[in-house]
Amino acid sequence: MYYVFLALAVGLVILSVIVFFGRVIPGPSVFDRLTGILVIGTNAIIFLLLLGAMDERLGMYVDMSMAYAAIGFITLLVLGKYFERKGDVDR
Amino acid sequence: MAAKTTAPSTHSRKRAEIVHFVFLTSALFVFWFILSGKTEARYLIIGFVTALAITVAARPLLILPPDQGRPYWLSLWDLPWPRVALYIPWLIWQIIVANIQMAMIILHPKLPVDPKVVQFRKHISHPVGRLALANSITLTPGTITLDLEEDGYTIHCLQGGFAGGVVAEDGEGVMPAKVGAVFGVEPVSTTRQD
Amino acid sequence: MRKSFGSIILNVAFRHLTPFLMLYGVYVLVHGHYGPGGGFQAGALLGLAVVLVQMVQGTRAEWRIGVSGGIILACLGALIYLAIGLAPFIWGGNFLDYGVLPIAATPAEARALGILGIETGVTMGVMGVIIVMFDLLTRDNGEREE
Amino acid sequence: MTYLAVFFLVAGFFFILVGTVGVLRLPDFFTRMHAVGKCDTLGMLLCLIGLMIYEGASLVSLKLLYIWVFLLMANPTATHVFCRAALKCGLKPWTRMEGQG
Repeated sequence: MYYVFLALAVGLVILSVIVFFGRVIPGPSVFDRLTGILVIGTNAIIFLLLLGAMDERLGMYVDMSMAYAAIGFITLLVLGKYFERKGDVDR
Repeated sequence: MAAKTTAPSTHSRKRAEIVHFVFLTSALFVFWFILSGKTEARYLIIGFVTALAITVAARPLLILPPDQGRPYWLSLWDLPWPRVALYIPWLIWQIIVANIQMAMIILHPKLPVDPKVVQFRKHISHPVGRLALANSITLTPGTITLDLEEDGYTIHCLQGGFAGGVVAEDGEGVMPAKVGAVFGVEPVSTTRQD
Repeated sequence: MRKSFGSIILNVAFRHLTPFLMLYGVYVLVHGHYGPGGGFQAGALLGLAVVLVQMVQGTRAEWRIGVSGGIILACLGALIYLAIGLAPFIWGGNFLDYGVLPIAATPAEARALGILGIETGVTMGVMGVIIVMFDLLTRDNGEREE
Repeated sequence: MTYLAVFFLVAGFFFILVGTVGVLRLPDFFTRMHAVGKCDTLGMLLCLIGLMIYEGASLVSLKLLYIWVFLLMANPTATHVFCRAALKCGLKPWTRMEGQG
């Protein structure tokens, strides 16, 4: 039962990311698109962890998701700084 | 800006430095052990050396800029831990309440949002206290910290009613009062940041 | 990366996150052959930790490496990689054939140490390149390296 | 125990989906950040608790706890940094005008 649920959950994460492109593609300002990185990043962490739970090798996937969380956070900050300096929001 | 707390003497600063050094090294070493999970001597030695090296390298990071008074250690060691431990469950409860409210607004067919920007002032001497207050505001009902200059917080509220959580008509809101009670009372060895 | 960035919130948060990020980078480097990662990921993590410090603090950064320092670091990494890769020739081995190196009792041990050395070179290379890239990317308009 | 883990995971996914729907429906960047900053964070945290319960007491659970603390600190910080950058960029917060739906 747990595995069926995990598979369902992985499907839900993928669905959530796909639905989110409804905001990333039209997003009026560049910051709306950058929220996509934030949300898809967090979803990717959950996705990796669920795959690990299905694979019975959570230990390895936890390492990956930790690296992903750290790199995603810093990349987001760098992008935020870049666009703050540029000052044009309609790209 | 002068420090609110009494400036510690050279002796107590030396002591604070040693305490901080030991604390950060052991915290990093415990983190290494959690990550690695290996008890072989080689990995433990590599972990210890790395923790020591990073503590030495990160030493300047954890001193607040000395241009306003003397340098102080910005260490997690300083936190009033018992009160923080009592604060965290309350915060988690607030986060859950906030999310249920968010879910109700978002799933409401009419989307009843009425955004509004409010400002308030609150002095907290401990920098970690400011971080905690700003992040708590972001995580709890209908409010996001937009900006933080000196003591002035700029808050974006999803609905006008949510502003009551942070700014009240008379005095201060629930959240700043709570965080202020956790961090503000005890004189901690930190000064204001630029 | 002259002007500092972010408010007090970021300035406080990054001070506590950076040491743990660095330690995680070293962990990924050392345990590269047990789990995912290795030199490249470790280099990315360490480099981004330095980038974070430079970005938040601006000119007054404690760990200011900058463009020239990053390039030196990257070249040093490539040098280490080449040196360890070519060292087996002296003892009659092949390129990257660390088993013949007289640095440990058994060839397997020597191989593990050699891989660690190679990975360190890769880490330094990636770290330097990432620092250079982000330093140039977040530079203010018309700013030049002095 | 499995049921408890599944309960937490279901709650987490509910909030993640609510956050996604909110980002699609809300009118401007700042209100969308409300959905992102709150719902996504809580969804992640609940999912991680579910996985921790499933994993039981082990080093992996401690690593998950580390991610938990990291996200609790990093996610609101990232939200704040974004909002501040957008504000500095000149993005005006949307307000409900007279006569608009």
